[in-house]
Amino acid sequence: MAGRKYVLAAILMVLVVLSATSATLPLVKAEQKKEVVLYTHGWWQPYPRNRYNPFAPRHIGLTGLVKERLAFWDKLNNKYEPWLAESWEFKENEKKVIIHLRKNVYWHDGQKFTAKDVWTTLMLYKLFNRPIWKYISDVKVIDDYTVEYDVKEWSYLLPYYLLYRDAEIVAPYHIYGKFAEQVAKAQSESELNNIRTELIKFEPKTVLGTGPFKFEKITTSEVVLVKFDKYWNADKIHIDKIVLPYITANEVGWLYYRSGQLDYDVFMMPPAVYDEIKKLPFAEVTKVYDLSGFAIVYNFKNPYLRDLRVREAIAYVIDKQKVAQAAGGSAFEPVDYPTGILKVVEDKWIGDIKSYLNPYNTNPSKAEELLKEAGFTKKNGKWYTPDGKVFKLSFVVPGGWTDWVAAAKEITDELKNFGIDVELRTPESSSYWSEDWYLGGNYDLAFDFFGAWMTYPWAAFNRIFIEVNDRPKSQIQGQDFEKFFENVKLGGPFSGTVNAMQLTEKLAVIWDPKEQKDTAQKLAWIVNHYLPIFPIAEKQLMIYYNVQHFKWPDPKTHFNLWQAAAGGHQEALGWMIINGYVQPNPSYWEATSTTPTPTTVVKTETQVKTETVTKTATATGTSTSAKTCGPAVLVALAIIPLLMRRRR
Amino acid sequence: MLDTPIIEVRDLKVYFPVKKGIFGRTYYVKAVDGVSFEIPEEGIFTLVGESGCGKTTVGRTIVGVVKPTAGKILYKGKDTSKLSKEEYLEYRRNVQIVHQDPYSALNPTKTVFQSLAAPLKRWGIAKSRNELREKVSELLELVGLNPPGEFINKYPHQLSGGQRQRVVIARAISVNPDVIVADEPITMIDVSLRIGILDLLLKLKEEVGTSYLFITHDFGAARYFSAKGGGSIAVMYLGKIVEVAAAEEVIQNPLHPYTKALISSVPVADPELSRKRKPLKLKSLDIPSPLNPPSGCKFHTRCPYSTDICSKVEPELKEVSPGHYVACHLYQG
Amino acid sequence: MDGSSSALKGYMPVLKWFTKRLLIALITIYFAVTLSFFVVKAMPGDPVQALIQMFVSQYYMDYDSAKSLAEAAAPFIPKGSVLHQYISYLISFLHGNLGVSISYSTGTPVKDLLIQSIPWTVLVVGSALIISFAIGILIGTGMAYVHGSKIDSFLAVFFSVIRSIPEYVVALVLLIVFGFHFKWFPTRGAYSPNVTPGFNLPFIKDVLKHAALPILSWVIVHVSGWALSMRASTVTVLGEDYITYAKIRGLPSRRILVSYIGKNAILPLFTSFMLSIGFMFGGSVFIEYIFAYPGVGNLLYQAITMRDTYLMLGVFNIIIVAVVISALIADILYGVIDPRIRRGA
Amino acid sequence: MGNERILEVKNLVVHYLTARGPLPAVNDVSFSIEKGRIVGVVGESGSGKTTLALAILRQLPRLTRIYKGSVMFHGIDLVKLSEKEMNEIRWKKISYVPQAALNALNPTIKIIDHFIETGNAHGINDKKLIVEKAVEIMKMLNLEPERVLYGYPHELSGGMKQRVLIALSMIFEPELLILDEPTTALDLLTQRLILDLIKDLHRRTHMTVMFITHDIATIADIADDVIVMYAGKLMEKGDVFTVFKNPHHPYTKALMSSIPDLTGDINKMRSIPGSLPDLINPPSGCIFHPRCPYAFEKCKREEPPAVEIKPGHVVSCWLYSKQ
Amino acid sequence: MKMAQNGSSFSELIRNAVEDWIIIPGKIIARNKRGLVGLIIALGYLFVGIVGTHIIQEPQSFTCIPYEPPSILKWPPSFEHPLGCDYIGTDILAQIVYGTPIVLQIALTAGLITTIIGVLVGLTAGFKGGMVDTVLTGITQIIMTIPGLPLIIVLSTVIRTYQPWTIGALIAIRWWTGLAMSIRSQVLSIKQRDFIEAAKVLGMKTHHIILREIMPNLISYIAINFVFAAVGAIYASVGLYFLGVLPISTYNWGVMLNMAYKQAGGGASVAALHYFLAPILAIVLLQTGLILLTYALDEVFNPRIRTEVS
Repeated sequence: MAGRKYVLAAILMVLVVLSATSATLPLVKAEQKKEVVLYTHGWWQPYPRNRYNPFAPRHIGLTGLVKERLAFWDKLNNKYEPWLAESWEFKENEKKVIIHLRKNVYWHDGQKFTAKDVWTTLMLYKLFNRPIWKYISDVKVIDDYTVEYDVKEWSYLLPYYLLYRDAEIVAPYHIYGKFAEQVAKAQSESELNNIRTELIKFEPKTVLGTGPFKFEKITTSEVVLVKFDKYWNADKIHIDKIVLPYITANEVGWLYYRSGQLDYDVFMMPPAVYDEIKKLPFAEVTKVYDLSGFAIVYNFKNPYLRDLRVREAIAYVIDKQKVAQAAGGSAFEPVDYPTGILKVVEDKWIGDIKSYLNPYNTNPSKAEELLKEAGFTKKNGKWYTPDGKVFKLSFVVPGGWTDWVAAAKEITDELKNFGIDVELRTPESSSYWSEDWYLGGNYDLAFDFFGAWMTYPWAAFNRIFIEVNDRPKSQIQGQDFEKFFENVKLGGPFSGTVNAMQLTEKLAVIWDPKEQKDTAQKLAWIVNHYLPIFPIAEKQLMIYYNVQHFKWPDPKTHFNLWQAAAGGHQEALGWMIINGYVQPNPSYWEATSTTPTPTTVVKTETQVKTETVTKTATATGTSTSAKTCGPAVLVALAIIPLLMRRRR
Repeated sequence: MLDTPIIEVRDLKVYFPVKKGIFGRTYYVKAVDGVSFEIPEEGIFTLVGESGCGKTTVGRTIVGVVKPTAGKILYKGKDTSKLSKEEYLEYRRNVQIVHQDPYSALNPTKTVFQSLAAPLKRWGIAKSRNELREKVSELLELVGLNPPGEFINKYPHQLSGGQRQRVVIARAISVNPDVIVADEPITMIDVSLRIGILDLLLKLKEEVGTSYLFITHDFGAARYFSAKGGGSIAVMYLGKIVEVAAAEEVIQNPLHPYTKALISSVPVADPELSRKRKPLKLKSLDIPSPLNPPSGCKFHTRCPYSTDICSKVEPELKEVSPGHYVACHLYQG
Repeated sequence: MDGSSSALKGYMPVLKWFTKRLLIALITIYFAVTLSFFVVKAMPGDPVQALIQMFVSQYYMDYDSAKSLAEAAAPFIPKGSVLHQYISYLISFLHGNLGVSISYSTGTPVKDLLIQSIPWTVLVVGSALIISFAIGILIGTGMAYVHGSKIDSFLAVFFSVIRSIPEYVVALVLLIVFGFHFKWFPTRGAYSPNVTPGFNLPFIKDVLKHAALPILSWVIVHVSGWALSMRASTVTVLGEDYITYAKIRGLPSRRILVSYIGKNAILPLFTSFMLSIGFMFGGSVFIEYIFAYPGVGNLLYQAITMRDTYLMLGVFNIIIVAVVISALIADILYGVIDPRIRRGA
Repeated sequence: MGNERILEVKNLVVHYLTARGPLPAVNDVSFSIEKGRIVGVVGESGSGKTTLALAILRQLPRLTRIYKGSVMFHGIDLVKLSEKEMNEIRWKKISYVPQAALNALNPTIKIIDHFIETGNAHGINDKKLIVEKAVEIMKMLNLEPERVLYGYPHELSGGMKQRVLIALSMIFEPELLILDEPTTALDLLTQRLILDLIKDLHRRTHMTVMFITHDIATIADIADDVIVMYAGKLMEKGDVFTVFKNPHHPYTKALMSSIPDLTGDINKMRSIPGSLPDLINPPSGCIFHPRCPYAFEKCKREEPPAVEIKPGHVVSCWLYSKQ
Repeated sequence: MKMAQNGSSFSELIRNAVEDWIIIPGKIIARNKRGLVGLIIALGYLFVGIVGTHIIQEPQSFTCIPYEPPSILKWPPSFEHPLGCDYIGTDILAQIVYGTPIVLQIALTAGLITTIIGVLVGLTAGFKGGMVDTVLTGITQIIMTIPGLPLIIVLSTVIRTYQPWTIGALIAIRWWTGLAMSIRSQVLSIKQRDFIEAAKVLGMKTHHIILREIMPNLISYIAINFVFAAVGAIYASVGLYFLGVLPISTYNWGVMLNMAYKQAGGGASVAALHYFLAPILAIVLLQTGLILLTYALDEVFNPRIRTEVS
């Protein structure tokens, strides 16, 4: 009899509780804001095993905040600044590098940081054949704070690998020492294999590092870090806690931005969102170069695409400006000269040969000319190949990457309008970056990065001529791709023939700036003239930061700090924090801590700030009750007719 | 009659497998358990019995929608189980059925014309559309739906119960059958129209020469139909015929205790008479489960006259006076 | 019924029926598992390849060591012909071993991942199911009471339209409006960092808050279906003689509502309710994806995008088993609830 | 028999509200029932006899309204009573046995609960008392109380269900019992049993009974008075002996000769020509005139008044009107 | 066919067909307000799908100002871009229009295949009974236990399809089961009716019994389920495009939704809200129309209502 009543009561209660608690939530948070908390996103979900082992796939990284490298890499100037290392000596003659470590550094479990830990980490990197071991043959512990590297191959990239790329010290000896010793002693590949398997299965208790913040916990929605009190530079750090909510999608990041729930992040924003976020009184957005962009890759397996004229024609059809706009107007800039050299260093490397370079401004009539020259014919607005078939190309981009997909759609439309039949395919991204699609060369046109996150041009040319994700270009762009660039006839300001692959390798090892420039210019000219790929637009990183909560370094004067966020925004944040560039904004944090009741705090806060804040800010005392009632009233409204019905 | 009967049923048995509850175990219901009778050419044979006695199953077996478990059905002297395919089809066409429920017997989505034209087309009785219309109109007139034009394009829901039953009869006779199994044709019809339907069937017997197996639970209807058409009545109980005789003989002079009980229970539309009557009281009102029928005479559990022999030996159907057969130990001499 | 004469005799057929029903369930599971194995196996994309690419791009390894590492990290990826894989999969399935995930911290047993995710889905979808069922029944009964009226026909159309609005649309709108605009509810995940998981009030409150929007989305979409079926069922019951007769007997309307209309009208909905419970693990992909809720649906989405074959199979099989079991339970319970079946009509 | 009129129906009109307009299911019916008598109401399907019963109980289906008239029960007009007052009378004073019985019991609760809830609904909360009463009545009706009370409806045969319903209607020993086709759809022998039980019950309790049926022979068997209805109209009423010996109304006559019974002359039996009228567009004048062999001009034009040709014997037909 | 020799009967046949299939349904739908609204909406989409692409220019990027909101908020309104423009200045209305035939194709294919398989399996199982029934029911129930949406997601990656027809077929693969089971139970109940037995006794052939006796009683049910299957297919396909699981083809509401949400920021920015809402409204309106249409479909095949109208 009464069962129905109880069900009803239970539902009502659940809803009332839900709405009541939800309304009180912001108040509780406001109260806790006495400790300075910074929000930036993370992408880790807590799953049962191996999240803390730095050698396991999908482990929790947190470089720059929890873990540190030997040096900070100023990407803009290609300079290295001491971090875990205090100083270093590159001895070319002895083929040795000596690194002096910082003293007073502690692991988060309280153990002292020594050279042994560097050795351990590097031995384990050896186990996984990390690139640094292409350049060095051994690592030696000289004393507690000195490490010596025996260099195998002297290269301009040494500092990059030794101090930055493979210099993240993640494995303290007291935990990983046994593995490192095994590696040092190991004789055969099978032994190494066993160690690898063992190491991957190893489950440490927590994420361990030496950085300014200590890993506290991971929940289904967040990772929480707290300030490490024994950090050597702890006095300069004024942030007590960093919370990294789990966000994997841009669109969700924007929503966090809008509501002021993030303090620092780099989600790519389309113009509409960018404009809106910039208008927020508490938000600031600084754009830096991502040091990468996207390019069309021509597959040389396709007989028509082997013809330079066809590649050029396609380049002339594409409107780089529009494609960049489609990919995301505020985040992409069209390439001026498709050479592979990044814009930020364009003047430095190719400033004096620009007149010899082709910008490939959109020119359909030129494209038509080129195609006709190549034997193509146009009938009813459609192009036919010299052997009379419809000129049809497949265009493959990774499905989940909406900016690329949007750009690819625009390119497809442009090519279709021009009369080339292009079929756009969007396989799932994990499948795209595998031998099923791009890496297996299964496409006519595809997208790839160019620039490769380094201002020194070697990385870009390496990706163009040598390998992508350690797969040779012959696998990606056709068996005879290399043949095309073995004997390249130079033109413009240069003459003679060169081997593009050899030039690229040369660029890696030479230290002489003049020689570097000459080599890079030749390679840039080759790319620009022979179009192995066609770079279209460069990406820009939009760094969002909350100026209401924190004070940040001025982008005008400290551009290099912001530019460092390219390829590692958390690391840049860590660097800014330990150097005291990020300070809590007293007007925000002190106001909160001095006022007794949190409710009024939020109120005054919203009144002081602009009107936009009032609308979106956290709940005020008066609106709380109204919100509590909201859902309850809705439910009640739905039930009233029923109750009335029954009474009859 | 000297002619071979048009239908002869010999020792027919029909058992149905039945699942009891959801918990498995298959039992067999002996719906018809050894029934023999014949329908004379242009004659009437009536089966009377309470619900569940198996009378409908007999009818459905004769028209061929239920397969007999044992026994034979002879059509014009020929065993129907041994007919060639064409002969069997011919037999099926010649034996038609009129169902109890005129609401369920007509496809609600088809007009009267569509319902009647389909069998005519199937058997090539009428071919062109005009021919079909003519023939259908003829049929409707024959069953008393006048004028046919008023009914031909109507859907079943636009007709009254009596009119529907007439359409059903028209459909049954459309293929010129020899025999019609009339399975409770008036039970669902309004009281005031029932005799009309019976009269129509009798009229068809006269005019077209149809024979009937008339199945009913209503002694009044059985009497009316059989007596007017000169047929006999058989009373069924739990899958068996317990008494057969000419119509009036069964009504006026029932011999089997079961028949007696039934007939004495029928209400009479005469207040004085009905108040004087003393219905035969049975030992029990519960019909035994057909899954587990009593031994011996199936009626012995309820029969006020039962003796020891009744529970042991099953009485056979014997002629006790000319044309009057009873299956009861009381009359076995 | 003479079952009482011998207790054992009475239960034998039940036992027999149960065995038969169980056998059918097992056969169904077998075929469904087999079917999904081959479908998933037919998916393009080698899981080892996906792993290699991850190593190369995220950890800067060279291809060969990435390959050996991938193979080392994934010793569980069976080699050999598909048939061989199938058999070994079946055998380990029988042992309760669902294989190992390659996408989530490679090497984590799928079982562990499922054990982590299932409670969240049960919480969200389970309570949403119960809430929507309860509300749906209330609304449906109300509509049946006024069936034929303007309100009823309006509501009938309204609910059919609501029912056809895709759940991702509802979830998105709720997320944007209540999560970000009004900030009434948290938008992602299952609980906040400032609470300690366990049986304590702040944690429970926090979990409920996080579950609110996913539950609400589900309820909005599904309540209409229940309301409409309940309406139909109640209208049928309202036309039954026993309702009229109960009214004539002067039974109080509450009694008629509960034990006459309620009981008899809910019975036919019961089976589909049980089946919905079975399907709840597979039915929440969109909602869990949108709210980043760490349930089975999200796990499945991740598994598919990462080509995590065994994780996918694990989720599929959990759903299949859940569906079959809930159908089995529905059959048994139906027998218990409905006397007509319990006592063999 | 006493002359106290326990129920008086006056000019009762009940409408079904259909999409095509109101349908008078009961049209201007007046009669009275004397205490202790069995009154049989006979009519074909659609004659409005069940509607009449439900109207007396004020428990009409949806979209059905009492349009006009009164139902006086002990001098109180039931039509005007509030729902609460009506509930006092319903079941305690007037109870009802529904037609068919197949589906009148809740399939999901036990028989005993039907008794208990009915008792509870009318203020008797003593379970034991109700069960005792139920057992007593059931014994009177030849039912085994132990077996029946603790079973579910689907476990009972049709005859048993019908008897349970009668028992249920008797627990308050009502003054007036309305039986709506209690024997239809039952086997002949069960029909006979139910009729005998009702007679027996009547003899013992002297309650007043209104017996509704389509079978005129059953009326002859059980009733003291008879009311003949056709298409919502009262055609003829009177003492059962008088009416059956000497039916006056052409419809009554035709109805009697259309029943194939066991005693009558089969050659005199014939059906009534034509079919039932459409009640939304009824024929003008006497509603039976299209099927009446005696119909004359006036029948088509004017509705015949009810004429009492003998005390207690009323006929609505122009043949007997003095006008 | 046979009737050709008689000219008058042939024209009569045509007249009857027109009467049965156009005039009477038309009258019924016209009587039913909901149905009429539904039909108008459905026909509107059909018109847009068939004719729209010939009237409206193919969507072109950079033909209007990016993020231009719907003209209705502006004065004077812009007739050129009634629904505004997306993030690269493509007319949204044109995208909706060019997406319509694709969505309709998916819906139609899914509806047809679901209906055909469902009806075939259900009819066969219900009509034949016995072993055939056991086997078919068994298969259907096994397929039913496999979760629907996940199966479609996996299959779509297996088949890697870009054709709307194939996507429709893919969606139908799992969805026919429910229809098959309910058709089966309906056939079982129709089989019990006396007119089927009468047809058998009259010697009617099996195809006549199935097509002429059973089918007309199922047709409204089938028609309604066809619409529901179509509605479900729209929902599923758009959802899968939104999840990004189906390969992106040029114009499709799901792709629009995906792009609007992820690329243009429709969920986060007011400027792009119209782009986000346009496909949602297109879906919801079409679904509403189709659902309303089912109310009329039920009546179109009901002989009671047919006779009331004619």
